[in-house]
Amino acid sequence: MGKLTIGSFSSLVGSVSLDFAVKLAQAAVQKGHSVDLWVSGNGTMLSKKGQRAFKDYSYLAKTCQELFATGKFQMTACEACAEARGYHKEDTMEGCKRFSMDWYLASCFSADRVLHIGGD
Amino acid sequence: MGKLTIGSFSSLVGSVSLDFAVKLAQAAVQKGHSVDLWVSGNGTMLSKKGQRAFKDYSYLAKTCQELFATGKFQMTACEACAEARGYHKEDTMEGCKRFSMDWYLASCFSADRVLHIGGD
Amino acid sequence: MKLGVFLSDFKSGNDTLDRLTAEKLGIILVGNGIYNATVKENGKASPVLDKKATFYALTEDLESRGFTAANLDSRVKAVTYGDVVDLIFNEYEKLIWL
Amino acid sequence: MKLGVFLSDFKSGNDTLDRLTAEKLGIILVGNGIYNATVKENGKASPVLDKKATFYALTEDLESRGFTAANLDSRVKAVTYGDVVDLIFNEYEKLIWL
Amino acid sequence: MAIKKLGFVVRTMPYKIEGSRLAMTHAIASQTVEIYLEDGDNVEPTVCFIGDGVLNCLKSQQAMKHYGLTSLEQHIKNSLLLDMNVMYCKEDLDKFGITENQLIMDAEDIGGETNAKIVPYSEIQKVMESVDHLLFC
Amino acid sequence: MAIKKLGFVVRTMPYKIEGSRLAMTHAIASQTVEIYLEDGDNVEPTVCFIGDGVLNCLKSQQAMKHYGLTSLEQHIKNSLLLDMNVMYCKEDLDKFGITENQLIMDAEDIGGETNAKIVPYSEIQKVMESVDHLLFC
Repeated sequence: MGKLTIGSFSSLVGSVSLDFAVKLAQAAVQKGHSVDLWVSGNGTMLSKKGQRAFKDYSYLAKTCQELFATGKFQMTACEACAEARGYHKEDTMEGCKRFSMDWYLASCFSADRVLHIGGD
Repeated sequence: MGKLTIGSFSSLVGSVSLDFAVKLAQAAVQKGHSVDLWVSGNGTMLSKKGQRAFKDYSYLAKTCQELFATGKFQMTACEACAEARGYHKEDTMEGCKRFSMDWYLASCFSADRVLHIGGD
Repeated sequence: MKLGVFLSDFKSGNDTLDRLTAEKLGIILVGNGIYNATVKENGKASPVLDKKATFYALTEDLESRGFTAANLDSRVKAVTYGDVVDLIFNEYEKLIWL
Repeated sequence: MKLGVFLSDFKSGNDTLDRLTAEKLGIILVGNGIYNATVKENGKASPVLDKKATFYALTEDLESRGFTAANLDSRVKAVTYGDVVDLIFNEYEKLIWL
Repeated sequence: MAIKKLGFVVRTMPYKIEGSRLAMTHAIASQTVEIYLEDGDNVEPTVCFIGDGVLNCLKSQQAMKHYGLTSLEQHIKNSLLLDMNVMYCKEDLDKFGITENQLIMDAEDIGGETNAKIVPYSEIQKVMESVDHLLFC
Repeated sequence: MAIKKLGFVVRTMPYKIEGSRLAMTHAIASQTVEIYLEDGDNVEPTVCFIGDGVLNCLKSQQAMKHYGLTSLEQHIKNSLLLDMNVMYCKEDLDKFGITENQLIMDAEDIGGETNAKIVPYSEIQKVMESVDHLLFC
């Protein structure tokens, strides 16, 4: 079993790239791997607590909660990116961490595979 | 003097399109025009209160506040888009309104010019 | 119609632009659109500039990207945000953002 | 190197892809990348498929966009998210997202 | 009393960015705009799909099944149910080899009576000339 | 004791999306990654600019003046100040007709001693082969 680190800079809704990251994480965890998900840039929106489920928008919070419960999944949001967008520590989804960008590099250090989703 | 309605679907930071919308609004107000700015989709991030100013991210909140003070500028965020992203009414920047998408169409109705920034 | 087109990208959006026709057409290069007026690929200027239109480029976006009005293709005129406001209200009736 | 490339777009990203070389190359079409395997422009399949590589397309993204595995170009194999996990860990060492 | 015509022109592919989705939801919002307007005033939206945007118009989109997301197909059907004017550019469909039977042409399954129209680009150009404001997405 | 090499490859234009900016800030964050690692372990980033990405590397970017935004120029200089390995693809510069005097080649004005390198694509291919992980932006 390996460790996959996924880094995403994409926006929460609208860009299905972030849906891809979460669904891939889910599939990897189901197969027994462990996954670190780093959300940076507009991707930090995924870490915002209190997102309402609408059928017209991606709603990934529930899947993230299920993944946290497995103990095989970590999600960390870029602290500066979140603050710039007006999300403070108390706005962070339960189970999600906040660190500076070096956390992502450390996660890459120990990862067997890194999938970096750089685009918007 | 005319009325310009600008609609933006773009993300807060990263996409300079939203910076463009705010700077254009500023220039129009300085020339005596009135401006309605509709932020929808990821653009609703502009309406979030408590954004911190970093040199590495667009910081448009201050300009928006100055524009509100002129009485010639309205900014309205899409209510559903904001809720989906976990911004609730109390998270909205002072001076900014929240309505459903029909508000934008009504603003277009009475506008002399409409600039709709549709891309990401 | 009198149509003002904001071109905010380089390389993309050209297929839409190609087909647009208007009695009076203005193309305002903003954001990464300014590369259409400042950079040549393999020695060739952007095909966008072959369109029958009046061309403008936003000075603020030129300078943010390391260019000045002196780098502009001769068919393109540098404008400020204030000038763009006047173009919007005085020269064009409908606006498109690409 | 053994390189797995996720192509998430249609028409863009091809210039980068063109130049990539690897002893073992896999191209996994995801998101709007699936149009490379399902749509022909002017009767011609996407030039992406001419690349010397093994091609996959994500079933979930195919179906979300109105296609099924039956619509795939014969060079492309439909895969699920679970299959993609196996490709990542068993077939390729480095990954790129375009 | 005035009617203002709004031309939504969708040129982007579905799902990757929100452009086409927001075009549809904003166009559909015209149903309730009267609360902001004087009696007799209204807006009239037309939605045209051109270029890569025609890829939004394919049938059998299963975005709800896979991503829990309303498909663009559902949005187009909803707009037809509301008798909105929906046009697909023929030249662009031809370019992609997309035929009418692959396209969302009606909303009969949800009780709609209006059909989408496949029109040459010249018709879309006429729409662009006739509307008061253009909203490219 | 191990060093893991990370290859950041920037292929997108500056400003419109955050890709190139986040590539630089993440690469620069390697300076502080040791707090998370065992003694002697570290990461070593290389940043390569290819395709449209070379447009990030032009001198005299005035994004701070006009938009209050740190320019990509400043980010590249900061990375040179930290002796990071920064490479520009020669073929792509040639394609755009960009010459060395238009490019950010050093960070002397802020005390840097390392220069950016203009290299053929084949050198960048070698970087891609030698690193442990690739991060395309």
